Amino acid sequence: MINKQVGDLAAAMLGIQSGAALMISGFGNAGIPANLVRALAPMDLTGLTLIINAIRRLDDCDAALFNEQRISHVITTAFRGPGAMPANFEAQWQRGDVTLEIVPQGTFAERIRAGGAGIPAFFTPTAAGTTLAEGREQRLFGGRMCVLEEALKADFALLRAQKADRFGNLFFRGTQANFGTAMAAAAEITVVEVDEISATPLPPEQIHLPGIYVDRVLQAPRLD
Amino acid sequence: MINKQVGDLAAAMLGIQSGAALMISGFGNAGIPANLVRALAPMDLTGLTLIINAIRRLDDCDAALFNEQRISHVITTAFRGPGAMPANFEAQWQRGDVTLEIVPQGTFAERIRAGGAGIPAFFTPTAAGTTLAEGREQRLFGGRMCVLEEALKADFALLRAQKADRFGNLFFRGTQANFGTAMAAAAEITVVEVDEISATPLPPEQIHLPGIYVDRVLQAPRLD
Amino acid sequence: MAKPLNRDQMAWRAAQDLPDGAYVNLGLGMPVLAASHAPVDRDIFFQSENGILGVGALPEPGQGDRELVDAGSRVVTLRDGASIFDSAASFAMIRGGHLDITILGAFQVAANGDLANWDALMADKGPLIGGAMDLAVGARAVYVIMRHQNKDATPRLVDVCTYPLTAVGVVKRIYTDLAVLDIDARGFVAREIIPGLDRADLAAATGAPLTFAADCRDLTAPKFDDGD
Amino acid sequence: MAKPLNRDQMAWRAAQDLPDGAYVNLGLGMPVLAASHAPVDRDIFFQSENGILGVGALPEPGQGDRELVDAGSRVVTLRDGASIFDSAASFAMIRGGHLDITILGAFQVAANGDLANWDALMADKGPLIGGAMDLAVGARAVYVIMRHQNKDATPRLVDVCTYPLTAVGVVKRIYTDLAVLDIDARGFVAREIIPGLDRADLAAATGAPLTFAADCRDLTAPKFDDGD
Repeated sequence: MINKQVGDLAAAMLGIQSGAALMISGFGNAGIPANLVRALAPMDLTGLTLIINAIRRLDDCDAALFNEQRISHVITTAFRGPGAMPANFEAQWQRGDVTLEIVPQGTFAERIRAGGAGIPAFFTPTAAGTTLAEGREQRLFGGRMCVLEEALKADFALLRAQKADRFGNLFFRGTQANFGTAMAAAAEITVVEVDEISATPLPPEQIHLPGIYVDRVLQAPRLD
Repeated sequence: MINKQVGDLAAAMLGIQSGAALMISGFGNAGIPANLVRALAPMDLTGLTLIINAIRRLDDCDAALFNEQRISHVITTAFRGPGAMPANFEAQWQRGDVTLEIVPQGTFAERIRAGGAGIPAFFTPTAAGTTLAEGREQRLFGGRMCVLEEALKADFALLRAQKADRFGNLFFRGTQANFGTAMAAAAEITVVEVDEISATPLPPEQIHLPGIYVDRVLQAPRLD
Repeated sequence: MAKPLNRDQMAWRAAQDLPDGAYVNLGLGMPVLAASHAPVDRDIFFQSENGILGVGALPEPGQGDRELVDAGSRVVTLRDGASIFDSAASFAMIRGGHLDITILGAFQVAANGDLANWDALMADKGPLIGGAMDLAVGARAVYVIMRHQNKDATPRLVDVCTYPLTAVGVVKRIYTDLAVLDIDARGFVAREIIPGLDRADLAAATGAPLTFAADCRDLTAPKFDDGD
Repeated sequence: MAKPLNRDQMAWRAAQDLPDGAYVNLGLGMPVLAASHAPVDRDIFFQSENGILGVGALPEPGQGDRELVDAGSRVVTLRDGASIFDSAASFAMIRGGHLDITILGAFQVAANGDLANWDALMADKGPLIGGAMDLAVGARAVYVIMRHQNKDATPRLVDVCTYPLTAVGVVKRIYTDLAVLDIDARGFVAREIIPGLDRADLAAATGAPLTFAADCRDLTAPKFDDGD
C-alpha cells in the first residue's frame, strides 16, 4: 500500500548527503519549507548545491546554513539582499567560498520544468544579446535571437503545501506552489511539509501536483 | 468591461479565413468542440491546416470538411482510421490532396505547449534514432541522443470545456482538457464551446485555464 | 502438446510483475488487459496518456462520464487518489521518467532492445503513431506483450528490426504466448517457457540467438476464456 | 519654474495608458504604484510573476492570507475572475507573449529601445535579476517608468546603455518625471513635457538626440503627496 507520510524530520531528510543538489521552493513568504530547511544545518553536510529562486529567503529562514559553510554553489535568480550590509551568504560569495550561477527567473522556472519533463534543453529569447548569453549557443528562430538553456535537475526537492494525502497528492494554498510543482518533478526525491495530511484521498479537482512526483510528506506547522 | 461570451456560432467563428492554421482539441470523445467543427464546412474555406491529435475524430465529427476538400495539410499523431476501408481523409491523402506531418503524441503536445510558452524549439529524446528523425538535427545530452523540435502555433484554437465565466476562465470536466490548455495558449484566437457560462466568476481553485488564453466562449450543448 | 498462452493469459503473466506502489502505463490491445489481472493486494496506479493517473475500473455499461475517457477512448472511472491533467502535463510525466513501467504491444523487438510497434508498412495506410515513442523512451522499464511469431511463423523477436523503429534499445522484457524473455548483454534470455515446448523449438521460433536463464522455469497462467 | 512629477504622478500617468481589458505586469518600485492609479472604470488584470493573474487590492493591515503574495512579497487579495498558477506556468504566460503590457523600472534606456534595469555594476554586490529579462522579451509592449536623469544629472535616456542589458530593443514608451517619450525609428520622441520646461532643457537632459512629436503637449498629473 502506498503511504508517503513520514513521522518526523529525520525520516523526511533521510539520505541527503554532502555534495547533494537541493531544490528549495518558495517565493516571498509563500510555500517556504522552513521546517525542512532548518533541519539541514545540523546534518553536518558540506558541498551542497542549492537551486533556489531568492537566496536571501534562505538566509532569513536559517542563516546557520551559511554560518557553517555547508553551501558551495548556488543557482538562483536573486543573490543580493536589500540593505547596505551584505547578507551572510554575500560575504561568502565575495570571499569565493560560494560560487554562483545567476539565471533569469523565467528561464530558472523553465529549466526546472524541463528537468522534470524529460526535455534536456530548449531555446528561449530571454537573455539573448545580454552578458548572460556570452559564450553560449545562440540561434535565430523566426528572426528572433534565442539562447540554448539546459534542464536543471536535483537530488532532492523541498517544498511546502497546504494539504497532502497518503498518495502524495498535493493541494497548494494561495501562491504556495510557485517553483514547487516543477521542482518536485525535477528531483529524484521530493519531500513536502504540509499543514494537513488528509485521511481521505484528495478529490482530483483539488490536486495541484499528482502524488507520483512526491516521495515523502511530513505534517509540520508553518514557521514564520 | 471584459466579456468574452459570444451569442452565436457566426460570432464564434468570425475571422477564420482560407489558409488558416487551426488547432482542434479533443481526445477520444472528450473535449471535442463538435459545434465549432461543424460550423467550419459551410464557411467556404480552402487550404486549411489542421493541428489535431487524431484526424479520424474529425472525420467522425464532420466528414463534410473532407468531402469539400477544405483541408490541405494535417499535423497529427494518428492519421489512420480503423477498419478496412480508408476513411475519407485517407483517400485524399493517397491522392495527394492532403499533405501530412506525423508527430509522436508527446512531442505534439510539447510543441504546442512550447508555442504558447514562447519557447521556439527544444530537444527531446522521443523519436531519436527513428525514421522520424532522419534529416533532422540530433544532439547528445547526457549520453542520450535527442531531436530538435520546433514550436507549433496556429491562427485559431477550437476547444470544448464544461464551464466558463465572462473573463474566459475555463473549467474542464473529466479528461476534456487534453490538448486544449496548450492549444489555447499557442493560438492567436481561442474559441471555446461550453456547457455552461457561469454568471459569477469561477473560483480560482476551479480554473484550469486562465481567461487570458481565451478570446470567445459560446454556450452550446455537447454534440455526440 | 504445448499450449500457447491466450491473450488474457499473456496479460495476466505480465501483470504479476507489476510491483506494489508502481506507476504504470499500458498500451492499447493486450497490454491494457493487464490492468484487470493485477494482483488485488497491490496498490498500482495506471496512467492514461490523455491525462489520468489512477484509472479505475470500467463503469457499468451506460454508466460513467463520457467526458472521462482513457487512452483507448473508453469511458472509465477513477480510483482513490487519482488525478487528472492535460496532455502536455501527461507527456511531461511520461517523458520525464516518472513512470516505473510501460507495457506496450509490438510488431518486432530486436535482441538489442530496439522496439518496432508503430508502422507495419501497410501499403496505402496513413501512419498512426500516438504516444508509443514517448512511452518507449520515457518509462523506466519498457515491457512488451506480443505473440512470439507472426501468423506465417516468421519471428517477431529478431536480430534487427525490419519495421521502422519506435525507439532504440529500450525493451527490457517480453511476454509472449510461448515464453517470458529478458533482454540483456547476451540478447534474448528465456526466463520462462510454456510446459511441453522444447527449448530447441523456442529457439527456432526466435529470430535471434536465444540464451536460457540458469533458472528458466515453466510459464503457467490460470485459464481465461477470452475467445482467442 | 517647471516642477518634475513625483513618484505617484509618474505612476498615475503611466496608468492612464492601460486600456480596458488589458493584462498587465508591473515591476517592483514605481511601476507597481500604477495599479492603484488605474482608472476605476477599466477592467484590468494585473499579473504577478509568482503566479497570479488578477491581483486585487492590498488587504487591511494584519488581514489577508500570508500564503498569497505578489512579486514584491506583499500579502495581496484576488480580484473577481483571478486565477492562480505556478511559476513555470506564469513565465510561460509572460514569455509566450500573452501580456499586453509590462511596466518596468530602469537604470538606462537607449534610443534603440535597449533596456538596462538589472545590474547597476555595484561593487561587491551579488547580482539580482528576477523576472525582468523574461518580462522584457515577453510582453507585447514594454513601458518604462524612471527618472529622466540620475541624481548627478547624468542622463538615463542614452545613445548606448553602459550598464548590462536586460533586453535588446524592447522599450516602446518611457514615463519620466519630465516627459512622456516614445521610441520609434527616429529614436526618442517626446510626446508630453511638463509645463514650464524648455524643450532645449529637456533635450539637454536627454543623452541621445530628441525629437518632439508634432502634437507634443503638456504633461500634467493630479497632486499626490508621496513624500518624495
